[in-house]
Amino acid sequence: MIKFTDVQKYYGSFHALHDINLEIKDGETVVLIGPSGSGKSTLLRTINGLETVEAGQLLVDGEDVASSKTNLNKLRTNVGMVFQHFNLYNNKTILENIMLAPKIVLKRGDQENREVAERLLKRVGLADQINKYPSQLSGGQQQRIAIARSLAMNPLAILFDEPTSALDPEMVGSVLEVMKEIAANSAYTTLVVTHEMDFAKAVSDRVIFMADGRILEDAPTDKFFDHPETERARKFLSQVEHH
Amino acid sequence: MIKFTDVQKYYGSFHALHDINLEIKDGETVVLIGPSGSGKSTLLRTINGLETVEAGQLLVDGEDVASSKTNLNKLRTNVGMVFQHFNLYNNKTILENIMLAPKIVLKRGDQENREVAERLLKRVGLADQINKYPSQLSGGQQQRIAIARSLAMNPLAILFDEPTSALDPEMVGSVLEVMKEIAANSAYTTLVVTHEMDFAKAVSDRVIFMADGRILEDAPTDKFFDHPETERARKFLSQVEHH
Amino acid sequence: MKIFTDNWQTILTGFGYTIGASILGLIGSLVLGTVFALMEMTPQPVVRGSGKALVEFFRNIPLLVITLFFYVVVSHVLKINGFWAGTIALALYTSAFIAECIRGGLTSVDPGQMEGARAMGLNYTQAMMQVVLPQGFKLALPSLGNQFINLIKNSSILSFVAGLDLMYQANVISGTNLDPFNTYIVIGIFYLLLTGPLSVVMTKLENKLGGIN
Amino acid sequence: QRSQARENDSLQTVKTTHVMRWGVKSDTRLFGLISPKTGQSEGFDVDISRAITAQIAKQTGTKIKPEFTPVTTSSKIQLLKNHQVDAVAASMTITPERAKVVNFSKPYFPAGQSLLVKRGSPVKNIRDLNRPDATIIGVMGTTALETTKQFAPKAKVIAMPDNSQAFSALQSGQGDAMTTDNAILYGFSSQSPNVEVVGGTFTNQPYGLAVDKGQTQLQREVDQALVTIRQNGTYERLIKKWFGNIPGLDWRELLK
Amino acid sequence: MILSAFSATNLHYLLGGLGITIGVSVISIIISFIFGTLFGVVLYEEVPYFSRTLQLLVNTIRNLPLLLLIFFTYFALPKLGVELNAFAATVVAMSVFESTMISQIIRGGLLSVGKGQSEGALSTGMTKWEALWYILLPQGLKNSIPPLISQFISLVKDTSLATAIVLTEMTFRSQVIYGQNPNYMIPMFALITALYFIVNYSLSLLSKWFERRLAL
Ligand SMILES: Nc1ncnc2c1ncn2[C@@H]1O[C@H](COP(=O)(O)OP(=O)(O)OP(=O)(O)O)[C@@H](O)[C@H]1O
Ligand SMILES: Nc1ncnc2c1ncn2[C@@H]1O[C@H](COP(=O)(O)OP(=O)(O)OP(=O)(O)O)[C@@H](O)[C@H]1O
Ligand SMILES: [Mg+2]
Ligand SMILES: [Mg+2]
Repeated sequence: MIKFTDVQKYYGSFHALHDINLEIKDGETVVLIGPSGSGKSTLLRTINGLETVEAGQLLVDGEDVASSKTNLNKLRTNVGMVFQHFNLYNNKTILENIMLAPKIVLKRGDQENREVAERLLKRVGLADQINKYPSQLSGGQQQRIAIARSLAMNPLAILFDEPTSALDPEMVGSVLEVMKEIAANSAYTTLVVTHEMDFAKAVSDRVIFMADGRILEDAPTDKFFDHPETERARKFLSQVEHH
Repeated sequence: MIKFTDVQKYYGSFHALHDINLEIKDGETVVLIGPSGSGKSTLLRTINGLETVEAGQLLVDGEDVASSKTNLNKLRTNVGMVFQHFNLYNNKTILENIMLAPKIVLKRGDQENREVAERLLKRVGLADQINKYPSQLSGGQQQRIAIARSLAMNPLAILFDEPTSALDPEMVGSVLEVMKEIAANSAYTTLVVTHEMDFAKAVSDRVIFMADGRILEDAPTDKFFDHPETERARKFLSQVEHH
Repeated sequence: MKIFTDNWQTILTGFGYTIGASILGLIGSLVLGTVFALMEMTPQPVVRGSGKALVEFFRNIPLLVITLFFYVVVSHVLKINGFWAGTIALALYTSAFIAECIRGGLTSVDPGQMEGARAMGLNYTQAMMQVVLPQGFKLALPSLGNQFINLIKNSSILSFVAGLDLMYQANVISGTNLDPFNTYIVIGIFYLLLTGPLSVVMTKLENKLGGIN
Repeated sequence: QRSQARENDSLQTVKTTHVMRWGVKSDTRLFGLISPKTGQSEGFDVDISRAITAQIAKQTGTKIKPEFTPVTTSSKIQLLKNHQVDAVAASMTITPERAKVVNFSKPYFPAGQSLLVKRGSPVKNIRDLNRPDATIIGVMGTTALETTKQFAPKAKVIAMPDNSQAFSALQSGQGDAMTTDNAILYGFSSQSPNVEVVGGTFTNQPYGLAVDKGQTQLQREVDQALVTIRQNGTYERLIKKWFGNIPGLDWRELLK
Repeated sequence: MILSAFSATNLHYLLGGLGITIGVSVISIIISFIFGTLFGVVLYEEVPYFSRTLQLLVNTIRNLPLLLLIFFTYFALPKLGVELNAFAATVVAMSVFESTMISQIIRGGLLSVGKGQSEGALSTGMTKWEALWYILLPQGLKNSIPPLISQFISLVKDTSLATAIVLTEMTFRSQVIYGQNPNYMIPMFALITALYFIVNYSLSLLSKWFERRLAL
């Protein structure tokens, strides 16, 4: 599904991703962890072309993301993304948020579009908030809408970038619930950047540990948490667990 | 030094202070605690006339604060105030911040003024920051400068309104150090609004507990923390200690 | 007042032309200003450069010079009368200021909005039109309002080119009745009739939006 | 400070301040046109004002210097009423309407209304313009606007703030003809070969010098000065100086 | 042929007009800055009765076209015994109008300083006016610099309106020159456009420079 081969990414002269080699298979649930500034968000964002890569090859669903021939907009319909700050459209209602992209990108008919939206809203437990605006909802509710918005495109993969870290503690649970359900569903390839270690342990098949723009470990979840190989990962885990 | 008799304070139709009766003696160190919105800041600000009172009598150093005959500016030279957000003059250097009011209000001569300022800066541990501007200092440093600025007026009393609550955790210690020294000095009457319970226990003679604009308890520090009388205070203490 | 009862037809004609020029000027400058702002915001360097250049150009030369240019030079080529010369100049001049307002509004829209839309597969234009621009307009509303007030006041430029507006009629009237004092006061009142209520609304709006922040 | 020195009597003011302030045009070729070289208005009006001032100085036995303020057609009376000038020499037609608010001298220039058209235009006289699709360009505040409406009631008349803008409007095709006093139109035709004056004058509207209403003392002095300069040849010299070289105009006509 | 538009005589005359344009601008900027600041302070301090009256006046004047004020000053004020030549009338009208605009800017600048700064000063015993003078005004003025400069740019441009009362500033003089010869029109428009642009764009660069410095 997603395949990095010797990928390099620079911000100006700053080398943000070093020699990334990584393969994620269809239906897998992978968690990406690492200290702040290690390049987790950057890696995630290259996958749907929000950041360009400078060297190496990055294939998503068989398409080369870096190639100018690739239609990025089309690729993005297959790869959903959920942001730390939700990024719901403030000028649209909840329903419009969900229906906009399917309508203008997939040209999905109004009736079907609405049915899909309502089904998804029910699934994230917010069927009654249809006509509100994002600012009228709590952070946790907004994040669940953002997830529903991604799902509405029927993506093959969903990328989550610290989806709970901007939430008040009491809001985190409801979002993790929804995410667990998605992770368990093998129809979706799921890649999650998170600091919620319990969640990571519970849902992921594999853990990728990054530091300073490099992948330091790539191991099955149990193995990673029980026997981290690098000193760096051990240190990181001990810090995170203290919070 | 400070005496409230049946003081009432309204913001428009909102009754912010109810029947305040309170006496604070020369040299005493009193801590004021209570939930958010209970009127602690308001009470403090009435003492140096930043807020007017609508009824009752408020005497500070024998002068009636509410009376139009009282020279508020003169009264304020006797009552220093340290704010949550420091409120240093952004357009002046550290030295100028400290020397301005003594110069134009007390008409203190330049040489003496400078000596006093330098002595105080040494006392708060910032003698080397004399020519910087507030924005070039950390929050903790700014707050210590704000305290020095108050002390430079040789006040009889100093009011602190949550002086550490806008600081990063690692900055809090240095400010509390300076405050402890002031509280211990019986030349100053000290009134502190704070959520730092350890600090309160360590330095104060008395605790005033407020809720909903009323004083619910007024007791010696040990007694208050060991045997709070009201249910409200007990609940408040248990909440605060959990953080 | 006597000035009004004697000249009400003239004054109301002028009032009509002033309103006409203001509304046409507003529409024109909103459209152009938005185009300029979008040009200034695109990543494409040539388009962005031209957008900036156009805005700086119209911002830094007097409205009167633009007006006279249209009136005495452009009118050689295109047949336009004073009213249209003035109104076109007004729209061009104001569009530079409107572009600044809208650009300000657009830059204060959270960049996450653009990203969110792009990540869903919308292209740049779709994301701009559906998500960013509507929010940018809303944020720009108070400053747009102030520009509209300026535009109404600036419509008095039409008097230089016989645009038949209020100011022009004021000069016609005071040239006849030789009472400039009362004439200009009456005409002033008519301008206030337009700008006054708008400025009250704008102050309210500014306070309201300021209060949220 | 001068406003304090001035009394209600303009003549007295002129004598005590030794200055006579004239309102003259800044945009009217042959009468009052600012020259970029000197930055001052030059023309027949300006020269007449100088001659009259000199003559009044002689008549009253005081030293008087002329001073010039540029005025527009629409502001000249206003400035006179406001005492911002003492007299106006601004190609100003004598009309009963204006005579109600100012005192005119005897006529000093035999003007009449005429038409200026693009060379080769089918318009030959004012009657050709009496149709609804014709547009005549005039100048704001001039009498020509009113008379045009009498002679060509069907035509549309638009008014420009000053002569040069009216001329620009004609040049840019905003109207079929420009109308105002013949002398002014000759000014334009002498300058631009692509236009011509047609149809002769269709009105008789001589120019007068104006002082504020009730300033009969000053007006009398002006009138007397006018008579004197006509007699001593100054007037003829000035007419010849300004109107001697205009194609199609015999300057001697103006002396009749 | 067209180059003769830029003859020494014409250029000399036009640049003289630029001198008047700048002269009117500088004088009006100085006067309106002084009064604007004064009014801005009064509006900010909410002096009883006085501020409300001033606010009403300010709102009335700034909602009128400047051109109307210029005409009024030149043609109508003499009726009240105030007699001004075109230059003085322009300066007076512009100063009155711009003072009201600037007062709003200064008031905004003072408001942007924040309540904490004045409370800090008051709590050390300074009077309201001392706090204003030493603490609020220096910061408020600094915050006002960018909008003030835009206002000054407007002012420079608006001097062209004085053409209407025959002030022989730059725009007027360009008309005199192309009045001599219609072929001079385009060259004159190009020239004065360039001159206005240079003056105003320099001002806006100054403003950007200030903004960058203040951002530090
Ligand atoms: N647009 C950008 N321009 C320049 N540098 C950038 C940009 N975005 C990120 N960086 C830098 O790249 C590095 C990796 O950033 P990234 O956001 O991917 O880290 P992260 O692992 O997601 O951190 P966090 O846990 O704080 O979100 C950081 O040093 C960051 O400063
Ligand atoms: N200027 C004001 N106008 C109107 N109401 C006010 C004003 N200042 C404070 N209040 C109200 O008065 C009450 C007491 O406020 P105060 O700031 O004194 O509380 P506090 O105990 O200091 O709270 P905190 O711990 O949050 O600082 C609150 O309900 C507050 O909303
Ligand atoms: Mg990140
Ligand atoms: Mg408080």
